[in-house]
Amino acid sequence: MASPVTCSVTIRIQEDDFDIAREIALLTKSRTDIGAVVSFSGICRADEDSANIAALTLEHYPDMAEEEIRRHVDEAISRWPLNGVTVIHRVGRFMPGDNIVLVLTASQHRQAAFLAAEFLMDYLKTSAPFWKKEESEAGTGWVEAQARDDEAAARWTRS
Amino acid sequence: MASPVTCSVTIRIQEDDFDIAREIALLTKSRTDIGAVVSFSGICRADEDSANIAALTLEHYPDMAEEEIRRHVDEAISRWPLNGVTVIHRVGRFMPGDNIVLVLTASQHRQAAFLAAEFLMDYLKTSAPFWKKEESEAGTGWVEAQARDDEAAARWTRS
Amino acid sequence: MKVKYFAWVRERVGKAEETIEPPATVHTVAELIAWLSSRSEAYAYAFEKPKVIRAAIDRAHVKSDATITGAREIAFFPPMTGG
Amino acid sequence: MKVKYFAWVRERVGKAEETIEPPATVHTVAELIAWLSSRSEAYAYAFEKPKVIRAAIDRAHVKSDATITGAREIAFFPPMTGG
Repeated sequence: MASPVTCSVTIRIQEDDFDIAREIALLTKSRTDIGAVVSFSGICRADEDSANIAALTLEHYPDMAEEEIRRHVDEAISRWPLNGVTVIHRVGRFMPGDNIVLVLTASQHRQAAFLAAEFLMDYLKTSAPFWKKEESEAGTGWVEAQARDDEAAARWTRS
Repeated sequence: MASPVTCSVTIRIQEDDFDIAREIALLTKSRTDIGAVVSFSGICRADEDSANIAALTLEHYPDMAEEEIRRHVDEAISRWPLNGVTVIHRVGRFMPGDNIVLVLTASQHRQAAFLAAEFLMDYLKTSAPFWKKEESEAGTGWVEAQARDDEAAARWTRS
Repeated sequence: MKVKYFAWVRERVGKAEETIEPPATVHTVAELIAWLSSRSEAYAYAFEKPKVIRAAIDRAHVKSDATITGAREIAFFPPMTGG
Repeated sequence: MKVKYFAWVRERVGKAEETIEPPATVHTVAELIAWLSSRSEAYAYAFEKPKVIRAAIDRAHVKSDATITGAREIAFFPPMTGG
């Protein structure tokens, strides 16, 4: 009988930048059952809908944000055989090129790692209580939710 | 009019290990048009089909391997709006826990980065001329191609 | 009960949180939004498009017909744009 | 023309590459496999299941009915298992 997969989970909301190599090392260190690690990093872009972004401010609902991410990480673990999941979401004020979010998934096989990372990103976009405010040439304003993000999240709904 | 996406491409076949953070930094350095970076790292596992793997040797067809990877990178660039692609495939003898392959994709949006990384991994598995030989308790033997990898690659076929 | 506001809901209401005591006739999230909107122009502006407003009770997403009975903390905010 | 062998095809043939001059009657990859198989037990063993064998001409994958006319380098190998 195969031994059950143990999945290590790290969830952090922080102002500081993250170090992808360090986070991958923490996830895979002294384990030899991981065959695939997928990382997604979301970065502040200078151009959003053709406006020139000078800075981006991320606001969040502290206690709920962590609980909401944890619920989705638990859901991902129940759907795919994962060895490890790390989600780090930064808050504060960012310049173009700055890291905003990191999702790491580790599994025996690549499909599970890819699917879980996409699932977590789709839900972070639409369901985790974070809000972006942009400062651009056109002024300062809150980013509007995108229909395409709701559509991306909807594909994971189980009937 | 939006300026055309310029995509930087790095393809390397090497014995040495790779440094994911360094490769991501090379891909994103002094650019502010990248919103999403996906990395996939494939790692040598200790357990494959319940045999205990002691080591894995990767053999390849040197000139063709690089050309074949480049063809698939070009195909990915033609399908998705990518800002950068890095593929590093190691060859030689590996122990469980060692890195084997790295695919990095960068794009404005996450869907393109995820899809391109999955596409490239599926094709590396089934089409790039690399062969794995396993040393395990059960002896030494060449890894057999998996039907599930062919199925994964087939989903990208355009009719 | 404690109420929290985020993003442009917070900016329009003019505060991040407050403690309120709605009348006993207010049972649901939608009714609470209507009651808050009646308090001042700032609230009316924040909740002018109630269908856009998302709500959470005790840190879990709820729909507008959810009951607020027993809630300790209710939060109002626009659709999320993290990640 | 130069022929290269990889993985267990190489091990069974007993060499990584060689230069061959097949007769003019050998036109396709499948015919080349048949001709090689007739040379010795080692080749026959390497190509005993010709449907499993993959081939490349001048570093591009080809099917077994591909013509070998003009080929400089032909490679034979099992299904790939990289990545």
